[in-house]
Amino acid sequence: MTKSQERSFQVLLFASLRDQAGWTKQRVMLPDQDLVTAEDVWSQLQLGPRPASVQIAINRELVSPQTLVHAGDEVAFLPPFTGG
Amino acid sequence: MTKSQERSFQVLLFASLRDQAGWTKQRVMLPDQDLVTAEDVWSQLQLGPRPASVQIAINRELVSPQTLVHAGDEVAFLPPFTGG
Amino acid sequence: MGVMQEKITIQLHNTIFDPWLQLAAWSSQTAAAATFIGRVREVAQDGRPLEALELTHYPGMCEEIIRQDAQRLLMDHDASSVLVLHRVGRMLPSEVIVLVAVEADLRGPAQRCCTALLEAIKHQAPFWKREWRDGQGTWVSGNTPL
Amino acid sequence: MGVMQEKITIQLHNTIFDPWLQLAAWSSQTAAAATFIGRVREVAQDGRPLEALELTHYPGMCEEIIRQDAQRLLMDHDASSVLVLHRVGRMLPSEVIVLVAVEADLRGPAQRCCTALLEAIKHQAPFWKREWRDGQGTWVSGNTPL
Repeated sequence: MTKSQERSFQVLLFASLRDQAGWTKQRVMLPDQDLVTAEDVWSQLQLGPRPASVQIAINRELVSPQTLVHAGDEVAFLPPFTGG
Repeated sequence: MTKSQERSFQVLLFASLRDQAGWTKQRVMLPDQDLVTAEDVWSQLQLGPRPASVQIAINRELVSPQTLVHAGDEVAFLPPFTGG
Repeated sequence: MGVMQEKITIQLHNTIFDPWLQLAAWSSQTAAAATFIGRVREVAQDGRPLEALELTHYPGMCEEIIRQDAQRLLMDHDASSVLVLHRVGRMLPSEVIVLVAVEADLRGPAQRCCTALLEAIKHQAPFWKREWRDGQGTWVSGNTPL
Repeated sequence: MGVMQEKITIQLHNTIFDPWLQLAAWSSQTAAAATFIGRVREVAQDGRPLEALELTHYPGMCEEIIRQDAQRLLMDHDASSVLVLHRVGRMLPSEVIVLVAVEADLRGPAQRCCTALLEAIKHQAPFWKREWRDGQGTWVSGNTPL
């Protein structure tokens, strides 16, 4: 594992958020000292305030916005589901 | 139509009632003057008191025991249903 | 497709039928379809192995009661079409006794109408089951619990 | 028959499938089976004709969420087996999007588990629909009413 992979995590967007942001997947560096929450990650994406309906998953499990993000995590922002 | 058909009706039994009575279908004469109810028909079959669970149909529609029977009717006694 | 689907189809079969072939032939392009299929159990109501199940019905009245129930429930639930296939006569364990299918524009109406129609058939249609074992027939006294 | 049926089968398909053939291959001799089949509507949510429906999902998470829901609901309702087939990708009107089937020893558990699992898939599984018309895609904002 390279140094950058050790200190980075993946961000995924889906559906309308992809259109809004113009991308699907992004690798983001963790800051050296600070703790980073899922909500912090959203803020850095500069997509405006997070709609209450947008849920967050870390490593494919739904989490609260205050959950800490660790190196190697997969952080996903999920618009309301419309399957079935 | 013969005279006997004019003044008679049909009685049908189903399921356990057939076993109990030993027959399936019977043609019964209406008395000349008296009014006859579905309950009267049951009494004449001599199968004991009618269990509350045995329903009565005249001409294939459920009726109350007090419903009058007319010449040409089809009177059926129906144990509890167990289909489906 | 091509042929207009009848709103209500009710058939009593005295021989075995394949439920999935019947459904494939009946189904339309409607958005929601709920179906229920009931089969003969391997055991009798007393828990002992069952050899065969015999189903007696009141011809004419039986189909008419189911048709009335289907008509009423289709309207009550705003569903668009109903299929009911019911076996009569002698059946072996695992054979299909009853098939109920309902199509509707929405899932709730399809599911609720299907459930309600199955209960109506069980409680209002003049069918009687007899369980057979060792050449002995026993009339079934009530429906299985819901 | 012959082959032991898996308790829980979940498959995402990116091409069209025949729901009745899938059910025929999956179904066992269990006494009760409830199924639901949902198809793409002819019209979009705004009532205008729909050209195509596109379904995006979160691979891995989607299957896992459905599996967890199926496992929990199977236990809650005392059902014996579950089949979920769900389309992803581009679909045309009348194509099957979702198939949910549940087998149980009794009709109530089969029906209730099937209904509950469909709702769980609609509300908890990461799928997103986009409606296409005149080369324009519009993300669907919510589920159809129950």
